[in-house]
Amino acid sequence: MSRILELEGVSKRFGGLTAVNEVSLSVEEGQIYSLIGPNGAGKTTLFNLISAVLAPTSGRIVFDGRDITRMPTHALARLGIARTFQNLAVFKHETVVNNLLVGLHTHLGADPISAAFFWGRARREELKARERVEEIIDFLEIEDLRDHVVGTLSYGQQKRVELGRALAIGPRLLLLDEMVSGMNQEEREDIARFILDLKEELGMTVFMVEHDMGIVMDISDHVCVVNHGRKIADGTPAEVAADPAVIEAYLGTKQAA
Amino acid sequence: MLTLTNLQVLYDRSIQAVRDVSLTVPKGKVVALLGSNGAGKSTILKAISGVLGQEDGEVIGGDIRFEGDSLVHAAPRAIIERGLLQVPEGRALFATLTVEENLIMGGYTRSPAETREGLERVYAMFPRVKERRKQISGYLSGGEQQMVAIGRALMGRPRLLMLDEPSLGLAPQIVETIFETVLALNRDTGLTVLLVEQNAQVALKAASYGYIIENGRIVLDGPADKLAANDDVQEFYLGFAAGERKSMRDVKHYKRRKRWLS
Amino acid sequence: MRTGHLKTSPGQLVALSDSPAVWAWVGALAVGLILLPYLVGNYMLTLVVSAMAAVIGAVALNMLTGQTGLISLGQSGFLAVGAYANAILLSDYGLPVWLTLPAAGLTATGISLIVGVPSLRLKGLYLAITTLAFSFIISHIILYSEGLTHGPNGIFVKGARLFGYDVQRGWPLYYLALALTAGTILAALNLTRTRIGRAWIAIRDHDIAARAMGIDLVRYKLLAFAVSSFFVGIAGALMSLQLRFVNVDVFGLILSIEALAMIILGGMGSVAGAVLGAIFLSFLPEVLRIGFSLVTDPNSTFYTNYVYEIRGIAYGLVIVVFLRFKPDGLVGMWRDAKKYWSNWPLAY
Amino acid sequence: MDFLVLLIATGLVAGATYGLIAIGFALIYKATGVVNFAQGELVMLTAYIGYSLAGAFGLTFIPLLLVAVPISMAVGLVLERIFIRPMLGEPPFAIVMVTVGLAVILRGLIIVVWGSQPANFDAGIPTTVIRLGNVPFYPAQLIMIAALGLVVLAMWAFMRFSRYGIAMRAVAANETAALLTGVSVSRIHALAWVLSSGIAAIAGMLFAANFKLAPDLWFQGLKSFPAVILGGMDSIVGAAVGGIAIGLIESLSQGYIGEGMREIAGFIVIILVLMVRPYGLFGSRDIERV
Amino acid sequence: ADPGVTDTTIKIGDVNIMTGPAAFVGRGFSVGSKVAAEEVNAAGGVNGRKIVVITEDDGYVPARSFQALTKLLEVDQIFALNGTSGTANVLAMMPLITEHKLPTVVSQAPAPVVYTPVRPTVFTFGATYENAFYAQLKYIHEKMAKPDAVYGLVRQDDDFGKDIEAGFDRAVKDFNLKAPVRIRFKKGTTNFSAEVAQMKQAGVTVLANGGIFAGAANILSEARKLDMPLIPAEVWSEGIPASAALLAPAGYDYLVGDYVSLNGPANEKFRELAKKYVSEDELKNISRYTYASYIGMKALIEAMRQCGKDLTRACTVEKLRGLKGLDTGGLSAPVDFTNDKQLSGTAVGVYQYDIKSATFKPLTGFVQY
Ligand SMILES: Nc1ncnc2c1ncn2[C@@H]1O[C@H](COP(=O)(O)OP(=O)(O)OP(=O)(O)O)[C@@H](O)[C@H]1O
Ligand SMILES: Nc1ncnc2c1ncn2[C@@H]1O[C@H](COP(=O)(O)OP(=O)(O)OP(=O)(O)O)[C@@H](O)[C@H]1O
Ligand SMILES: CC(C)C[C@H](N)C(=O)O
Ligand SMILES: [Mg+2]
Ligand SMILES: [Mg+2]
Repeated sequence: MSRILELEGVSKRFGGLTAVNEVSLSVEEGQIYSLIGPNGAGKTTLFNLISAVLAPTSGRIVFDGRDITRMPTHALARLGIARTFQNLAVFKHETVVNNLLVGLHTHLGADPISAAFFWGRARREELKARERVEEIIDFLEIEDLRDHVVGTLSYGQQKRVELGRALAIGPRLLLLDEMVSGMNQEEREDIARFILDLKEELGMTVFMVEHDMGIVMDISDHVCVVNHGRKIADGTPAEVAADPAVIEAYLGTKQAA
Repeated sequence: MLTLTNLQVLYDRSIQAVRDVSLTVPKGKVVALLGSNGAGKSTILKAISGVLGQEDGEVIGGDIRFEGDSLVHAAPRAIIERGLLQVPEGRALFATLTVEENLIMGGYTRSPAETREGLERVYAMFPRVKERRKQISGYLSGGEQQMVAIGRALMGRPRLLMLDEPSLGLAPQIVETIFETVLALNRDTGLTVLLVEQNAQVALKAASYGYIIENGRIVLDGPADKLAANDDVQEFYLGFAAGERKSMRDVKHYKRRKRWLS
Repeated sequence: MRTGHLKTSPGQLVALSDSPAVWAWVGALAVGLILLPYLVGNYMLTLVVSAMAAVIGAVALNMLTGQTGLISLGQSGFLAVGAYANAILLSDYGLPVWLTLPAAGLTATGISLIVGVPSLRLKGLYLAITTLAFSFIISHIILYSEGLTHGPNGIFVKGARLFGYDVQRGWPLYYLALALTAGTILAALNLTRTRIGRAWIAIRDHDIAARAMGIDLVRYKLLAFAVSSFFVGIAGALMSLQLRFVNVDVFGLILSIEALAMIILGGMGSVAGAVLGAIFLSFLPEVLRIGFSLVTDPNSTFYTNYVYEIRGIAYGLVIVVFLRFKPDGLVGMWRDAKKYWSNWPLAY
Repeated sequence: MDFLVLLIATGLVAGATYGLIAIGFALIYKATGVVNFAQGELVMLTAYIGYSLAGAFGLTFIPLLLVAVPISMAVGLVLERIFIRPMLGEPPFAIVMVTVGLAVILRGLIIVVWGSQPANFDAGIPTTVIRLGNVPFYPAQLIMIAALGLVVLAMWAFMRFSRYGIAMRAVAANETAALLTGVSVSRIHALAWVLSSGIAAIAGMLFAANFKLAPDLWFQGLKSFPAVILGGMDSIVGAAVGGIAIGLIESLSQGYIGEGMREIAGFIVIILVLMVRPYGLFGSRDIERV
Repeated sequence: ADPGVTDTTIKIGDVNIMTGPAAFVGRGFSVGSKVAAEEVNAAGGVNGRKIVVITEDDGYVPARSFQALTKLLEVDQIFALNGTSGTANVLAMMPLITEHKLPTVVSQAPAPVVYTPVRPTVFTFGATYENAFYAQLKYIHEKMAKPDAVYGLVRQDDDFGKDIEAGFDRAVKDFNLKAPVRIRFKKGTTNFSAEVAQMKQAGVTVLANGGIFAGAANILSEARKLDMPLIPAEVWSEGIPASAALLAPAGYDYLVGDYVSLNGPANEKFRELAKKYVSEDELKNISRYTYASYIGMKALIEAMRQCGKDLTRACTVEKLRGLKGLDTGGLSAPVDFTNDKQLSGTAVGVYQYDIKSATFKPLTGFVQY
């Protein structure tokens, strides 16, 4: 196994607040890697740094041996980094199908002129894209929502669409920010199974932020814990769950994992 | 205290999100409303608060009665003044306002003294929020925002509090705090609660009665402990198979959704 | 319940419409449009050509504002650029019209790349006002570059011939306009169903998510400006062909506002909406004129003193009342009708 | 007398006009998140109303204000009721378009009622020239500057000390959430329109006193756009500062560059400023957080 | 017969500014056409045919002028056109006029761009702004100004302003005037304080004021504030009563040059005539623009009359071309299109506004400059 993602001393400051403080970590290819920590610990910010939505104040981010610290966000999709967002970032006024098609953006390449005529390449690749989207729709069991405008879907339905859109990118590294929040147990189990499949069948690396300890402890290969922007623990689920610092900062004593 | 009878809600004059829902929230009780994504839970809460119009939705049938009066045509302000408050799904903070301003807005219908007092209470409940009170709320982390949203509703001194997935995005400890607080309020001040939750475990523990909704219809209801003992509920909402919790790693097949209907 | 047509091949998934009824109507419309010069008088034809220029402009603005979410109040500036480019190349340089038309589009495109730069940083109204500022600056430059644009004197546009026909009047102009309009609408529809159109919409709905999907904001925003202004430039050129005279006064701010009104009344973001909105607003004054002439006596004092102004007021009122009942625009009306029929006879 | 001082003095006067009109824009924007394209028309309408009142009762300035401002506020309320309130909860651009329609209606209406001929309207202010040091002013010009100062102060205090200040911003930030905290959104909208109309009346009458009353007065609304944008759409103080800045820039660029630069300079400056500060000098930026 | 002519009627088109802030100009103009038409109709019409005037509004927008004229030509089938809105508007209509060989009299915007090059069917009545300003400056230079007077110009940055500047330049050159400042402003400017400050700075004592209506008034108002001793020469738009009321508070006895009479027995007579045909409301609209269009219509009527029963556009144009010595009852110099520019009425009278009596006093008769 090789390291697919490495963070070296990454920090992010917002004015007086250091949301991410000298975090170093490394994710192995094909791992399910979980990041946990109290609210406001800096998890989402870390995701934002990795996906270049924000620029780190200091530190280095390496993806697959390549320094991506200063790369523009849109270049990362091409490298195979996809993510979902904690607070829903769907394209509200578009249908489910079109949302998923946007995910395929990097796989398409028609120029404006052939697109305007919808000839040749443009037509061919659109056809292919549509078929791919149908596969994803099947996969996520959202056939009946296919032509719904995403903004009118319920919270949980929108989360699925987001996941589908990230998958459409065909990523090597999938960043999931609180994917299962807002889902019931049955749906969580679906997602868990689904993540395992991604890993087992496609060899995808999944890096997830979660507050649902059930899923974290059950399926992660590795868990990293942050608090106040600092990494406080790192290890297998069992190790982390037993770490007194983690229990103190996050899990609480009552948490029966 | 709150009774819904045969409620029907239509969005955009074409999508029927709530088909036929009747439920009762007795005074001083905690009632849970469970159901999968898109079942219509949030829609019901919006209908009660009278804000469906914002999304082109309307109540096309049935009735909502609060202490005997119909709320179907009441203005949101009137509903809120009667003490029916809601923590909406997805936080819905005033993103451009600071945390404290958000909380102050929560006390809009209250006197300045009550607002001051409310602030103290909320800050006591969520130290994290107090730390961040001068911050523009839109920049808070998801969980921090959720705390503010709950705090904001409490500022309005609810008599009936409707929580739409309060645990969403919160760390386990905070979830505990919130439920403890709500239950304490329920105990001490007789606060009535209508709770929409995905975290069925916590919800059914807190509630005395529960409803399960699928596809806009109530498919199962009963006292919380009875519900928790129901096999289907155990399997699909609590994650127990045949009485004991199984690891998600062992879930082999994910296309096995059980529907009570259709 | 009818939820759509059974799709048996992937080709149907990407088709513009899968309904035979739609195609039948489009066919009928096409026939009607082709026969139009035989059916109506010259005045009607003039109005239709003006409306077509408006349609092109609105469809183009819709790409920028409706789809990409970049609000522009600079439409009149780009129209002026297109019209002037066409006029200068045609009248002063004697180039053939099949060259000057695309050249007009490209000139507008070129300028749009400068105007588009602020869009990389600005949002919403701030951008709208910046584009407004550019349109003022453009008209200032036109007025002061006498050597090129003849300054305040304006330019008479003449000598546009295609296949031996004078395409500045009558049916040749009409067919030219028809071809340009149909081409623009098709191009807009096609762009919408490819990654370019989707990228624009993604930027509008959520630019951070769009970036995360691999969409280069700089490129696609500028592309939106470029493509949109290309067509706006063509619309300006068409206006100049029809009017046969250009001058800065022709391209007042009102055109920018009307263009926005068209896409909003039609239904933001929808190509069909832009088309319907443009047609609606282009013919509204004429409808009001006829309406008022039926109910008032043209020799009365009321008429000479008030009727014109009241017609203007009525124009405003129609817009307001329309939005009051159809805030989603004409396209919303269309959608409702469709919904109604597809659900019929069930209520929902 | 110093040319520069003169330019600055006249720039201040022009700027105060822009500032006052811009505050009207900013108020409505702040509370409703919608630019009111009929703001210029509102200024014009209220100026004409003042004109008729002054003509009918022969009022001097202060009594005129006391009568015209409340009446204008009432007019603002009526307009809001008829045109804006029915649009509650609709998409913002539809509402913006309604204000465009309203603008068209008001423009026509004013000509139907008052005719299209320009008129003199001194708003009951004497026209004797006053000298401050070496610089001559008309009283109406000095009042214009003073009015800007007072209005900014009053609005600032209102926003700061009344709960409506926060409520306005809350409504603009999230209408549904505002409803859920018990705010009557329509009342807040109405309040914004009422205040804005009152300010429009002051701006309109003073403008007319300085620059005549004509049915093209609405154009001043458009001309004040750069001021609002420069200041930041949602900032009252910003609108005032933006107005003054634009007034000075225009005056100085015309004085020293000429060539019709007056009308262009303001626009060039806002393009430059926005490139550095995309939300104007005092505007709050959009929250972008994922 | 040509379009627009029946056994009993002749349709004459009028495209005018009937809406928006400049509507009062168009309204004044429309009254003139109407009075002339009613006058001849009352006397039995033009060879037995009654004149019908059809007015279309263009709101002062050139693209709409084009559409309005198309409508008049295609739907109403007008025979001739009297009433052509502003300069840009005539130009926008010009291709249609030429194409339809439409007899047209332009009396509202008699700019050089209208008659250069000469369009065969277009006849222009009126002096240029160039002449109007030249006339005033000449008068000021010769009769009013001190020898050390300093001349300044403020003008719009379009064709209208250019025209004024031409007159200014010609006067400066001919009389060797001291003229240190020329300032351009944009259409729609209301605040002229910086411009006037520049004038003051340059010590201007004679101002060629290219502002119109409120603009002209605001310029003088600023001048008054700065205590400038000025002799203002104004655009003829300042010769209408409404403008005079605007300019009066500044206290300058300003001049205007115009090709129609502003005050005198001819104007009284016209008013009496108008009373017979138009309403009280419309009487209020009477201004110099009314006289201009009245004269334009008179010329058209005379030409059509000369054609006799067999009325065609070609004949009307022919007769207009030969029109000579048509008396306007003192409202202007006699009409005479027998020149290769097909241009008449270029003689300018200079008037001075007397604030006390609120009247325009003629300083010169109609003189060719
Ligand atoms: N753009 C920003 N500007 C200012 N502060 C920010 C910004 N983004 C995040 N923060 C602050 O940084 C801290 C970390 O936020 P972050 O969203 O990373 O937390 P998190 O670990 O994802 O929390 P949660 O579990 O609640 O989602 C928070 O206190 C937040 O208020
Ligand atoms: N604004 C809207 N317009 C149209 N349809 C809507 C709208 N909001 C919700 N719906 C539809 O109504 C149904 C119920 O939605 P609702 O939000 O009430 O679900 P929910 O039970 O709260 O789900 P979740 O657990 O995912 O939040 C869904 O199918 C959704 O697509
Ligand atoms: C009607 C007038 C205002 C005409 C003006 N002189 C113009 O040339 O446009
Ligand atoms: Mg987070
Ligand atoms: Mg929900």
